[in-house]
Amino acid sequence: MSLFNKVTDYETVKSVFFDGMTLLFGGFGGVGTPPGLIDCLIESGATNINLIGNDAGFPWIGMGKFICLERAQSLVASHIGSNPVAGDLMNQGKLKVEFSPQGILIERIRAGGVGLDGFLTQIGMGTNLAYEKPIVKIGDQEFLYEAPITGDVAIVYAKKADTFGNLIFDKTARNTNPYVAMASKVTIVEAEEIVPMGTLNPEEIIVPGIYVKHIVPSQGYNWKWKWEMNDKS
Amino acid sequence: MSLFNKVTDYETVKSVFFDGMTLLFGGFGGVGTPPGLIDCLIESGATNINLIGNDAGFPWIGMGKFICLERAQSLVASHIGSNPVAGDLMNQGKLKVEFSPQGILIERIRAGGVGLDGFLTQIGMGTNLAYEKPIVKIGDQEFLYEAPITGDVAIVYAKKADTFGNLIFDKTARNTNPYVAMASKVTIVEAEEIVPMGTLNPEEIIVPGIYVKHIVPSQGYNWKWKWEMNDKS
Amino acid sequence: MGDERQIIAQRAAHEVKDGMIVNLGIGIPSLVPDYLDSSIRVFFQAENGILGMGPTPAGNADGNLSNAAGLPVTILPGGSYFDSAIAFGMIRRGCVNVSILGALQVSERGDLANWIVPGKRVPGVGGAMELAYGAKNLIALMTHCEKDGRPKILNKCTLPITAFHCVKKIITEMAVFAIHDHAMVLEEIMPGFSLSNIKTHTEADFKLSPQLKETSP
Amino acid sequence: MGDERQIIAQRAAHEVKDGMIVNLGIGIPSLVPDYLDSSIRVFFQAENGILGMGPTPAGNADGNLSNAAGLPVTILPGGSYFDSAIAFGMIRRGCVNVSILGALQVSERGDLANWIVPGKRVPGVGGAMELAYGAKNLIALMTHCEKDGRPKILNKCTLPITAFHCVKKIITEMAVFAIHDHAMVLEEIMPGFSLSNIKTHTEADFKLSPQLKETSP
Repeated sequence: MSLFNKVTDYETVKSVFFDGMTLLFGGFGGVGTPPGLIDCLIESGATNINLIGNDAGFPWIGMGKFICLERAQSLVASHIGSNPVAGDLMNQGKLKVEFSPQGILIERIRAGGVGLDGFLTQIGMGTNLAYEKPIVKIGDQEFLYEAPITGDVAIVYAKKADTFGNLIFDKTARNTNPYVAMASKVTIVEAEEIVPMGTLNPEEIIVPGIYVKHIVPSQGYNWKWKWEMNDKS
Repeated sequence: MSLFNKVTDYETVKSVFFDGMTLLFGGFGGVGTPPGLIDCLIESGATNINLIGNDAGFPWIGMGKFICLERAQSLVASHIGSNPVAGDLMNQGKLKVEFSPQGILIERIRAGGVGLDGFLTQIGMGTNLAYEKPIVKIGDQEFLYEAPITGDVAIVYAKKADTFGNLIFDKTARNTNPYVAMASKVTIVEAEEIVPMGTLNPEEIIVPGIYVKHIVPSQGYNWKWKWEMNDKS
Repeated sequence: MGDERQIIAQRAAHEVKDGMIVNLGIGIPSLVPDYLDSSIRVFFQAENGILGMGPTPAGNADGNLSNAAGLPVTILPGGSYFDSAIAFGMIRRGCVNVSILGALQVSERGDLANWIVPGKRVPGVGGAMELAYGAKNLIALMTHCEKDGRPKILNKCTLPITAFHCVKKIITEMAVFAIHDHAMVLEEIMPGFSLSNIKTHTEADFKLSPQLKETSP
Repeated sequence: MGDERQIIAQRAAHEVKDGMIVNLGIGIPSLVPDYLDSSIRVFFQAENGILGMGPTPAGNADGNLSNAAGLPVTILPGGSYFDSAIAFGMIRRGCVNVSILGALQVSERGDLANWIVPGKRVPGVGGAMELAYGAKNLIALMTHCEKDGRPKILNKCTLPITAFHCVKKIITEMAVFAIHDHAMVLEEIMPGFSLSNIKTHTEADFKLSPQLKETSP
């Protein structure tokens, strides 16, 4: 493993996951969540995971597949409506869920990713989602303090990676991935295509490789989207 | 002027500038500062301007040209070392200068641009650059509060704009421009090239046109870079 | 029921004007584009990171091109992709001209409840708090009453609040209300209903607009 | 004087190891790449928004491709452009392995002063505070004394502080000091100088490294 070649295999990546880790995952409703790395996480056997990501996916899509195995102990997300299993686990006390406003959650991850110590906002003030968040008074105005989020491990889905880990994304599968990639000690990327350094146009790179530790090739996604199953649902 | 065609001329843009306005400007050492809009600002006659940008340029480059005219009343910047005139005006009490750590300044502009109410950091704590910034205690730790920055008007330099105002930049001339473009009531873009909507690849757009009010075509820069004048300096 | 939703969406479409940036929530709001006049050119924005969404693709949908609900969309010329942080930056900053959201309850002061029914449904808040905070004009769409007849337009919401004082307009199958300065005004009576119907099924206090267009049943 | 700067830069080049991400300040640090062994492959990062900077172009420099000092550079295969906020994100987050900065003064506890000489020079702080905060390894380069002979390595800085407890190593034309746990250790005596020379010209208290390599004059 050198600075300039981070390509590895799923077997190697499996050993990166550990019991009790905080895992950040990219994606929005399963779109942009790395399917191969979800399977790899499942196969790793790691348990008591603290998950942080936009949502709970669907029971068969994205992080939803893992959540259904009851090996996550907590989840910070903006919604879990598309995964009824997550709601059931929450109501049974098997999964601790913290809801965050969606745009605040991705800013908290970004704050962690860019090394800031959190930010102030009035969004969510006075609501149930203020939880125990500190209230900060600046001049005459009060704000909620939102703490930065960082993870032990992050999993990210990219369209292309070069061997240094420079990333570009595909359409709306970009979503939370760029900041998830920046905010963890170890970032693992599943890329649809892996190309030599110098192949990507430096103007188009969305995430510089500096943030990436491991790159694995994607074997495509192994789920059907909800809209593809409309006949049955 | 419609949502989908914001192209105009310098004469129209001139009337956007006004006495006492807060003006954000893109660029880093003059690179990426819009040369035509600087001249337009100069010709507008607007005075008592509050400037916010990375630096004071050089006396003949970037915002430096305007600063030398003594029509700015204040400047927030990370350094003014390349423009001795700015230092002289500061020492004579003719220009109020607030120094900000460079990365903190661009984050403050971003915070304004994305509608957050400021952020916390330990950078600068205990130094002269903490000024009167509020100290916020979260748990046992103390942080400086950095307020968001917004402007009345922003001037930005882009490589290409489509008529909606979607922007792409050129190499390191991108620098502070994307966030400067987001953080003002009225954002004016000087573009090297203006193209029809649908011409730019939606993956490569750095600033979506939603932030842009006016677009003018660039006539190129009218200064020599310092390194081009090395014989004389 | 399906009909009520279509009626609400059709009325909501009149709020969308040429040249606007529009964000649509899931549920009834997602039906609004079907009723837009073809002469109107707007840009739809979504929280996952797209501006300039086009209609649902006719076939061969792309799993990586979707709206915030995860449903396949297309992109118009001049549209762009960006990350979710920038998407919400636009929303908080007030770049969205009109945001049309589904609601569970709205209070007479414009408080919005639309994210959770404790003990029953735990969908989560998604981006509703930011939309409520940032949109220049927030329109709430909902059926006028619960299935059991209980009103949803209340003096005070009984469900957990998404955001306070944010709703500017409520559109139901029975009526259109505007909320100005924390006070509710009945602006329109929808076809087939009467003022007395509306009074019966609305808990919130409201005034009548001087321009009230009462449509006979 | 020019010679001293080259000697300092040459010694500093030994701190740059294969595979590192490196940020260089203006002044003496900008001379370091000239002394890197050709077998070493590193990526230089700059605050304006570039990773993977290559050497100064031979001719036809591009006004829009420069380092943080505004001087023309090139880009290596695998390099990338980004905005300044992301550039500083990398810096604060500790992605830069070594940051080599010029200094005006350094204290024995590792406090750095490098941004202003009040009443004389008002350059401003630039990105030095963030680099001092975020870099895993911060190396300060400077001539050992002022032109008038006053020491720059002090018990306590007299100039305004850039950041406290941040410098890990000081390299001058006379000596190399390491700073661990707020204490300064003399690690190397540079060719042509003696321990007694160094003691005379250094105000700060320091210990001698057990591995001290004393180079005879």
